[in-house]
Amino acid sequence: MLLRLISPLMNVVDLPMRALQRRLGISRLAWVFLLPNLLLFGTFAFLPILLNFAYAFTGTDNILLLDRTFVGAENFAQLLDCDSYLDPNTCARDLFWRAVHNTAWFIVMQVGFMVGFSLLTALVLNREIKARGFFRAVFFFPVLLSPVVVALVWKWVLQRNGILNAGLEAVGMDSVVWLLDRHWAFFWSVFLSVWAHMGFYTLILLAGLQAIPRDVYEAAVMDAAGPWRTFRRITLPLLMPTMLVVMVLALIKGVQTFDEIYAFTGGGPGSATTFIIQYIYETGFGGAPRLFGPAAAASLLLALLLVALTVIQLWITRRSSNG
Amino acid sequence: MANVTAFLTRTRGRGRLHWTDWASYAYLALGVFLMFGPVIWLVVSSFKTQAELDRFPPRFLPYAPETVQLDGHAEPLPLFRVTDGPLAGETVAQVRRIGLTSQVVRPEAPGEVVKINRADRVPVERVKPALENYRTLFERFDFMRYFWNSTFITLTATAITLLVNSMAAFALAKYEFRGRGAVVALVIGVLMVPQSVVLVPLFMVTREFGMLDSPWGVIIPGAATPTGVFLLRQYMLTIPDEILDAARMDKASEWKIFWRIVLPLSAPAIAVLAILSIMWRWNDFLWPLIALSRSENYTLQLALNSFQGEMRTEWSSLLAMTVLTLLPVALVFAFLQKYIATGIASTGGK
Amino acid sequence: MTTAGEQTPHISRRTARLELRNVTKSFGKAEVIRGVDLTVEQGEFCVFVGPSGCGKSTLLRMISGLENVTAGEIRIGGDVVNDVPAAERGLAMVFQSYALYPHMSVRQNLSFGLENLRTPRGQIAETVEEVAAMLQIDMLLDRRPKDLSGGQRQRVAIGRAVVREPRIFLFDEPLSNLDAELRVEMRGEISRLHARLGNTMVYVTHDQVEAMTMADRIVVLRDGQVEQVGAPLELYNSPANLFVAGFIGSPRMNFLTGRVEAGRLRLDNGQMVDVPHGKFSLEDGAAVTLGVRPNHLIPVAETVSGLHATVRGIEQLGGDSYVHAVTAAGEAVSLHRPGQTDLTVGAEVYLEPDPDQLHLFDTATGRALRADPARDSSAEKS
Amino acid sequence: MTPTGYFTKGAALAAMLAGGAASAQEIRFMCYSDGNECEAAGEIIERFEAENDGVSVVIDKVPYKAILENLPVQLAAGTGPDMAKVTDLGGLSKYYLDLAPHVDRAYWEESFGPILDWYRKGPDDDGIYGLHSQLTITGPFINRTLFDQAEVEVPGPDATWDDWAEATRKVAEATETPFAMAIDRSGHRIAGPAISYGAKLFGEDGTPTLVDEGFTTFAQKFVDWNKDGTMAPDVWGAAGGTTYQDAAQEFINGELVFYYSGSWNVQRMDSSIGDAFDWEVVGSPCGPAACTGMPGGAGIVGFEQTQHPEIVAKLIDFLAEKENYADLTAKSLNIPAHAAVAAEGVTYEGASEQAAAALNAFAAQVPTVSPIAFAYQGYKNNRAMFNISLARVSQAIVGELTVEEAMARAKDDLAQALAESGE
Repeated sequence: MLLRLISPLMNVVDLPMRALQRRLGISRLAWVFLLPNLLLFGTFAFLPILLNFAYAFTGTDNILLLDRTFVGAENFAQLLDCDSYLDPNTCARDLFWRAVHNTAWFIVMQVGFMVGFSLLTALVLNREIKARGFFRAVFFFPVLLSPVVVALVWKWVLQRNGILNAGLEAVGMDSVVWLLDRHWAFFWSVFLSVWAHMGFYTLILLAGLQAIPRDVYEAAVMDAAGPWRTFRRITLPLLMPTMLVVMVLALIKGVQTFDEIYAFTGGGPGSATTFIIQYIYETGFGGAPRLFGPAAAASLLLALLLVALTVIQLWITRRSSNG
Repeated sequence: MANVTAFLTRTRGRGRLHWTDWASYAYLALGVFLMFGPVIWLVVSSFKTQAELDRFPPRFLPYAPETVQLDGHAEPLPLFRVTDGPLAGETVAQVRRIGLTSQVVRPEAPGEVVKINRADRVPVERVKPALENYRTLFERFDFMRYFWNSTFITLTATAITLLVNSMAAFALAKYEFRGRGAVVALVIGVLMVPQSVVLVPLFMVTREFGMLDSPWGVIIPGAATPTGVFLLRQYMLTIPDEILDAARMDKASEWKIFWRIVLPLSAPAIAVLAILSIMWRWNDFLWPLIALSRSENYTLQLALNSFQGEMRTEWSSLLAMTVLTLLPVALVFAFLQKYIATGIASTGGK
Repeated sequence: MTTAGEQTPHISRRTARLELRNVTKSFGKAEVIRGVDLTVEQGEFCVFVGPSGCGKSTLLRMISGLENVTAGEIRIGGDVVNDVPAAERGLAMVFQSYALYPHMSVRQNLSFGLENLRTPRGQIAETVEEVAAMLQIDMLLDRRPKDLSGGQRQRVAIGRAVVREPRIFLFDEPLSNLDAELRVEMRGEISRLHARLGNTMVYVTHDQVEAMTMADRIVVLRDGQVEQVGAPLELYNSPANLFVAGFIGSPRMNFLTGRVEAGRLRLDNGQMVDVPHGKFSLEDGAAVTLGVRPNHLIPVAETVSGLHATVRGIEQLGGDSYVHAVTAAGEAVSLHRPGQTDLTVGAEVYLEPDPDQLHLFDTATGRALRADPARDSSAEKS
Repeated sequence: MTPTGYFTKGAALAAMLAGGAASAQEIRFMCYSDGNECEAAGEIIERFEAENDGVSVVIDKVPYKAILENLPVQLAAGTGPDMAKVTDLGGLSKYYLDLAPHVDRAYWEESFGPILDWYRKGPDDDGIYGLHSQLTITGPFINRTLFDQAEVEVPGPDATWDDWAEATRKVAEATETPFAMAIDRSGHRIAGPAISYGAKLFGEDGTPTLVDEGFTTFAQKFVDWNKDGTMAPDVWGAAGGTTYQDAAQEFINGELVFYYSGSWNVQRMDSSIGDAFDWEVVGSPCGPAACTGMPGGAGIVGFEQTQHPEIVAKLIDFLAEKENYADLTAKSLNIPAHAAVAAEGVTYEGASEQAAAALNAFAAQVPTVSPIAFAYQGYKNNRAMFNISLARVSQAIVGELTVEEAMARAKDDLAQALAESGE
């Protein structure tokens, strides 16, 4: 197989690695294994973020750092300048805070629906059904589509002259311009996101369900527990560690949401579906005026949030794998 | 006959289907409809002419007007069925339309022009896929070259991603060393920051490495993925340490343990990452657009988008283009879906 | 398994002496092995036994090189190996979970180690065939571990160790995953293997029956320290302390506390027991524990000197019977009789300990009380 | 073949190889197209290559997104192409190669006159930087058939936006057409109407102000029309940020009476509408101050970073030659920016009479463009101003902000953008 093809190569690598192992000892060898990843990570993920610091504290529209002038924390100050953080209209950078609010709402809705539907689907797939493999694959299929395609598919379905409106008119209802109404647009954004990603979480939850030993259920049957009670008292608690992982993954994914919604609604109507990443992208890259400084400042605030979420996630994973 | 019914309605364990079984199948049927329906609609639509795409309410299959070539007319003429007036019931060819009247001829008598009311005619149509949507795409660029570029980038990047991420995951899963927790948090945390917010500095860094406008500029920056490290590490944690110890007693070096023992044992997780990585790279658009500017280096996604102008969205081309990029994904999916499911099932739970 | 006399041309007999000098292991502040001194002679079958958490597996892993030594010295064949990597110590190990490589066939499992040693291909094949034949797994060579039964996996795991021709075999609770019948069978096989190969073997178990049946010498460990070292019957007959006495022998030795009164023993339940003179050095008033094995308690007709107890439970096995009773002071005693018994639950019994088989321990230190200190084993608390 | 023949051939080959090795002059031209502009230019460029040995021009055809978003970053980082077709004429001016030393200044000034200003860095700059290959002008398309069916008279050339709104509403009502009017979702598109309503956009001293009474008046009217359904709400309402959205689809489907777009759509209307209905191009409606559209378009420029400035200049100059320019405009169905070509009139290739008429109707509007509109098009930060007005007016339309709030925010945004660009 493929393994056989690369094995001579791996054997060649074995020689220097053996020498290193002898010299460093096993526990320090771990760093050698980490090195390639750390190098790539350092250069193409960490360094850009560090450079973003440099952009965040400097002004002018120059892209070359040396040509930029130091402005201190001005960019952060402007981003955080609000009379009330609950009302974007009172903020100096109202669009940033609209994006923050939208993202927060989006995450709450998206994580809720995502976990709910994934769980429901996993429960159904966990039953004794025919062609389980096929159905499992069906729900996973959209995960493989590119964000642009996902957006296009639904735009095409939802457009004024789209098939959904045709269906509504066929049953005697009025057609709706779905993406014109802020609430509908938001709803469809959540829907689209759940549609595109729930397959991934469904499979994780399904694995969690299948890891619950059969005899626990048999014991519950012997204890005369009804299906609902079995679910509440047996399935849900035993699935909790997996649920937590799914929730945190969905949360992080939610914060990162950009491509598909950008291609879907463009952030509209108005700014109803503009999320943080889109704000940063449009401010710093998407076209004139190109405000590198404020965009970098906003991206650092976001990075802070993501690192915090990751730490929480690791903590939860550790806790659930220990307990 | 009774046997057949019994067979059809049998669940794996006991007797007849319970109502919850019906509910489950109904839910799954809805799922199939929702998950596949829109995509199928998109594919069917990509075979429609622009005029057909604009039609409301839409029809499922692509139709094209029937035309006829008549003497004395250079262009083929569209056929109509007349619904009212003196010619009612006849099939006629329209020569031209002026305002609300339409000038038609009967195919038997191509010289004799008749004027009828525009509202009194319906076009004669038949199912005909508009292959020209695809033909124009292929005429516009060298498909094989971009297909090769995309394939090269996708496969190389996936290979590098697998190697680098699995090495890191191995170190994080199987060694105790000072600073491990910090490395995990930092690596995963920082890599969580999406590429789209660091485009400018990333561009500058890539430029410094001289990798702009080369496939490597697309391959290398995305090779270290948090999802990959995380996924593989979680899976490797489930491999018993005793197996590694046994290999150490068998005089295997750590590197050999990695690639002869741990890598093969992580095959399901590797398969998942491979599939995800192929998808990511194949579908990638934003970064290649920035990193590649010479058209000979373009990926398929870029090439297909290259006729996207400032002012127009042509659904017919856009849909055909989308279907083309979708095709490899669908193929990979069809062949590998089994591995995807088992792979994620065995990695995700932990 | 073939008979011991058969030729095994490709497996050479290598063996070595193993010495531990004040070996210590700490994980952070927790000291799990506290200064172990031990010598395992060439060709000896040495069993480490002790309750779970006593450090026996850690000690084994330190010998193997999979675990570092915090302090002290490990010598194999006279050489200090503290800094020699596991793979180069010339040892082989059989793991509790077998640790077979799940993705390799039995043949690949057996040959992996030899490949790493850069053994020529032909020789690998011959050695593998031979070992497989010896362990009766030759018809399984192309199967994967998941297609094998527990016993077969065990054999493969042993085979993987054998092909390496190690100087010392290390076994880490290898039989704990097998059912009772297989366990008896494998015990015999490992013993025969030892007889045939003659290597030094170190075997870790928590099952004292395995220790008793297989060992040349047993090392009893508790809390990272050696409690006693000796041949199986030596430990059985002359346990050095309460712990060893209680751990070795099944069912467990009965313990009754009391005090020395004028050369006799007054138990806490008020009864007096005679102890043979000269066998123990007794001090008047000393708190002592009387130890007597269940088969050394003999039911007698009502007497004043005997132990008075009420039967609470009876296990009739046909060939043997076990009687569980309670003394007036609430101490549980058990009694092992050959054949079948006619005692019934609730019956009152009088028990006379066999005076030649009494054990006395200092209640405070747990140490055995003996007249002749020379009979004390080497490893006492220092 | 004679020995001499062999010899000459061999020598020529050797010379070619040597020349190729010494001066393999490859020019990269980054091009995007809304139709066939790159292909049309390509044909002319082939002639240039034939005339100039050793020069090869590679056309990198990219999505418009790349020109808009990536090219500026590449130029700033010094990794741009030799030349490109750009739309942010003023914004990229600092990277342009000055063609003046290599071309005939008199010819260029005579042919392109004031349009050359659009490419210049400021009022004091008299360099020649770009060839305006695609002159556009905004203006309305109307569905004549619907007017005829509704028996409503098409408003005359002096009609105001209000007149048009009223007339188109009547048409829509009478013919049950869903929408009366639509304007492309673009900051550039509402600039013309805003100027017609008195927007000055720049202060006395030439500093940009964007928001003033005139601009607010039109914004208010536009928001109201969106709310009462006169304007097709999907266009501005259903998208966000600076997303471009047109309404050509609706117009082609006959669902729209009046579509304010521009000359670039002529080709599409021509090919898509076919004989479904009759359509026309009319003059931009009036406001109290003017009856203007917005000029615009794209041009071909060279960049200072190029290794081959002379060849780049020569190539652009070649494209600007009268016959070539006429050829380009004819093939790509554009309005000529070249005075002599315009004066002669263009015979459009492959266009119907209707399309040619529409193009000429647009061309006729060029002289009536307001000076403010002309200056706005030439201002280097106009992209930022377009985007700001687009985003903020959109928010007012969907009700996130009132018109006053939106205008105030737009002022702030402009101030921030100008501060960053160092003005």
